[in-house]
Amino acid sequence: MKLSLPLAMLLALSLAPSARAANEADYKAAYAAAEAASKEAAGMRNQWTVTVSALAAAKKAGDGGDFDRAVAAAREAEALAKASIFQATSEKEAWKAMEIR
Amino acid sequence: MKARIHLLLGSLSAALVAFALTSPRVIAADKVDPVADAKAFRNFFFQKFPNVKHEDFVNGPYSMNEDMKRQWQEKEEFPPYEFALDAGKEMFATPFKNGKTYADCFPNGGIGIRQNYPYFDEKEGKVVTLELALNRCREANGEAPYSYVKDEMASLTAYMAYTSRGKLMDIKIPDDPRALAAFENGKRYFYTRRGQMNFSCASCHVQSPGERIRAEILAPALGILNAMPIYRSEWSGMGTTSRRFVTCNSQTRAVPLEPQADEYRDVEYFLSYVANGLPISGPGARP
Amino acid sequence: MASSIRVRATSNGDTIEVQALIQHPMDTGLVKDSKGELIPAHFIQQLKFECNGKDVFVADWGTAVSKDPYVKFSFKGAKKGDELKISWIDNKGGSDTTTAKIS
Amino acid sequence: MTTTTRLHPTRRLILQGAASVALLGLGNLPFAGAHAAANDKYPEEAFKLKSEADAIKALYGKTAEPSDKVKLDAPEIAENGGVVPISVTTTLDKVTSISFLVAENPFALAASYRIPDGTIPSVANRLKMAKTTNVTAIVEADGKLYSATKEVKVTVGGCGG
Repeated sequence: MKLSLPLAMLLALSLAPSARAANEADYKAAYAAAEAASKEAAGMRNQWTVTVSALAAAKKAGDGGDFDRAVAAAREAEALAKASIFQATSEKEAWKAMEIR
Repeated sequence: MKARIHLLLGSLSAALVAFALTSPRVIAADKVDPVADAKAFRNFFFQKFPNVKHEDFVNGPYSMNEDMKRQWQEKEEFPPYEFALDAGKEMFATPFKNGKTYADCFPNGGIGIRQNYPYFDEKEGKVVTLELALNRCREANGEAPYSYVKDEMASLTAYMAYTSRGKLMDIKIPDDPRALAAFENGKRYFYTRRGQMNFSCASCHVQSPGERIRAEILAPALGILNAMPIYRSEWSGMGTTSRRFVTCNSQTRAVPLEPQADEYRDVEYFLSYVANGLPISGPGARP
Repeated sequence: MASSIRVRATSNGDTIEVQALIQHPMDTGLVKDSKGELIPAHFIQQLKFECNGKDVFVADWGTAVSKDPYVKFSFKGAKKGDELKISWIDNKGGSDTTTAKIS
Repeated sequence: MTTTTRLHPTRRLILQGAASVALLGLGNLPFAGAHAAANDKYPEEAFKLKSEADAIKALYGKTAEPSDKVKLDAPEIAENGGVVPISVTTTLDKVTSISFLVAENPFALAASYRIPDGTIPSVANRLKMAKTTNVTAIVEADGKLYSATKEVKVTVGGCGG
């Protein structure tokens, strides 16, 4: 069970950034997806600090008009949020393996 | 880019640390059995560290390393929490605006009772910690609540812990399904991996107490809250159990919950219950 | 407000053992606060212990002395009940004094 | 809002602070004018010198020779660089002064104690150490300087997120 977690993270991260320069619409879409995933992770009370900082970096870059960096940071935030969601769901049962009985 | 490396590092370390603890006894259904859990928990540490005296476990990292223990004993001659202790004693005796004091809110005037906290409040159906009870006492007497994390709350709990020094931890679980659920929820929180580092409390305090993580010697989980609140040289100040939970979370890159979140109250309930019979040694001095 | 100096002076035989813990930030002037500005140096420079009108111990401190500084020493030539006077002065002109009976 | 920096333990800032000054290579940065004349003989100069040798010369005007009559007690690995328990005791007699120096601190001289006669030549205190380095205790006895040195390992405490 434990090994599939890193696999899921790697998969989520390997989204190839789009070739042409990102524009505001790309940024808005990427940011919305990242924010949704991050809200879901927070809802499961398993948010990661790096998700929060990646999301903040995306917003800062987006506000500054640097949409390439903003999209990259938003994608990263989304990947991190998804990984934390995966962690929360898999740990629902996985914790028992560690329990001292 | 940097976060990605950390991500790989986190998942790699998790994979390395993964192992299944052999479970000496297999329980049929997952019935919550705190007595059995506590016995297994204690035996795990007594067998893993046969030459550590049982009551020494409450001294955290100092029960695991002689050189550190000597530095601690030198500090204990005139400990850095001395000021918080005096401040707590003074505050405890200072009446509220309405003339009442903390003594009116607590059994036995609040003296020598820390070993019974946290307790399960059957009216509320939830675990109530000492910090929560203190703030509720303040609010009941028209005073503003204190921060759960340090300063005044740390001084008050330092004094109350001091009046219980040496008494044995005595946490009760009433025959109430909600109490058993709180205990189980605390146990689950303790063993659940979180944060990008993918560590649970057990990853450090069960699998590798006595070993170093960067510069710090890891304390065993058994009796880990008996010395609370603690003066940490790293904070160069006092901190309550809540502050320790919040900082531990952020060190695994998990976003901390509110200081008195249910999960924190339940994990404190679990950790205190399994330490029943071990002496209160608060307030403590730690690295 | 209680004094910033906590002292324990205990006599055994003709030797008096003195321990003192002082509440003071001992800022080095090299540390930045969360907003990134340097916290100015603020540290005890001299700590003096007098007994029966005579200096029994004088500490000259730099910025490398820990926060809430602690010092322990012992001396001869005093007895139970004598009074020990302790005083410190810091680089901002702040100071505090207290007395303690040798127990 | 980067949560991790907000929660940085102050001690970490101390180390960063210390490191940044070393980088700037500040010579003897004049302290905020110590207008409060800490009365007689506060060795202001010695505390502002960076190197150990200069500080000893400024304080005593002579050099020390190692002696096994000076017993320096310091931990092998400091549990925390901000609070390192260090003490010294000596069998030498006619001791008039004891000092502690931390070689690679921004300013080597940490503390200096005047020992009037009748006071036992033994001192314990808690010092700050910026990094792993040598701690030296100096004892001035009958006009001569004796010393003992020990390396103390200091690591960055805490598991920063």
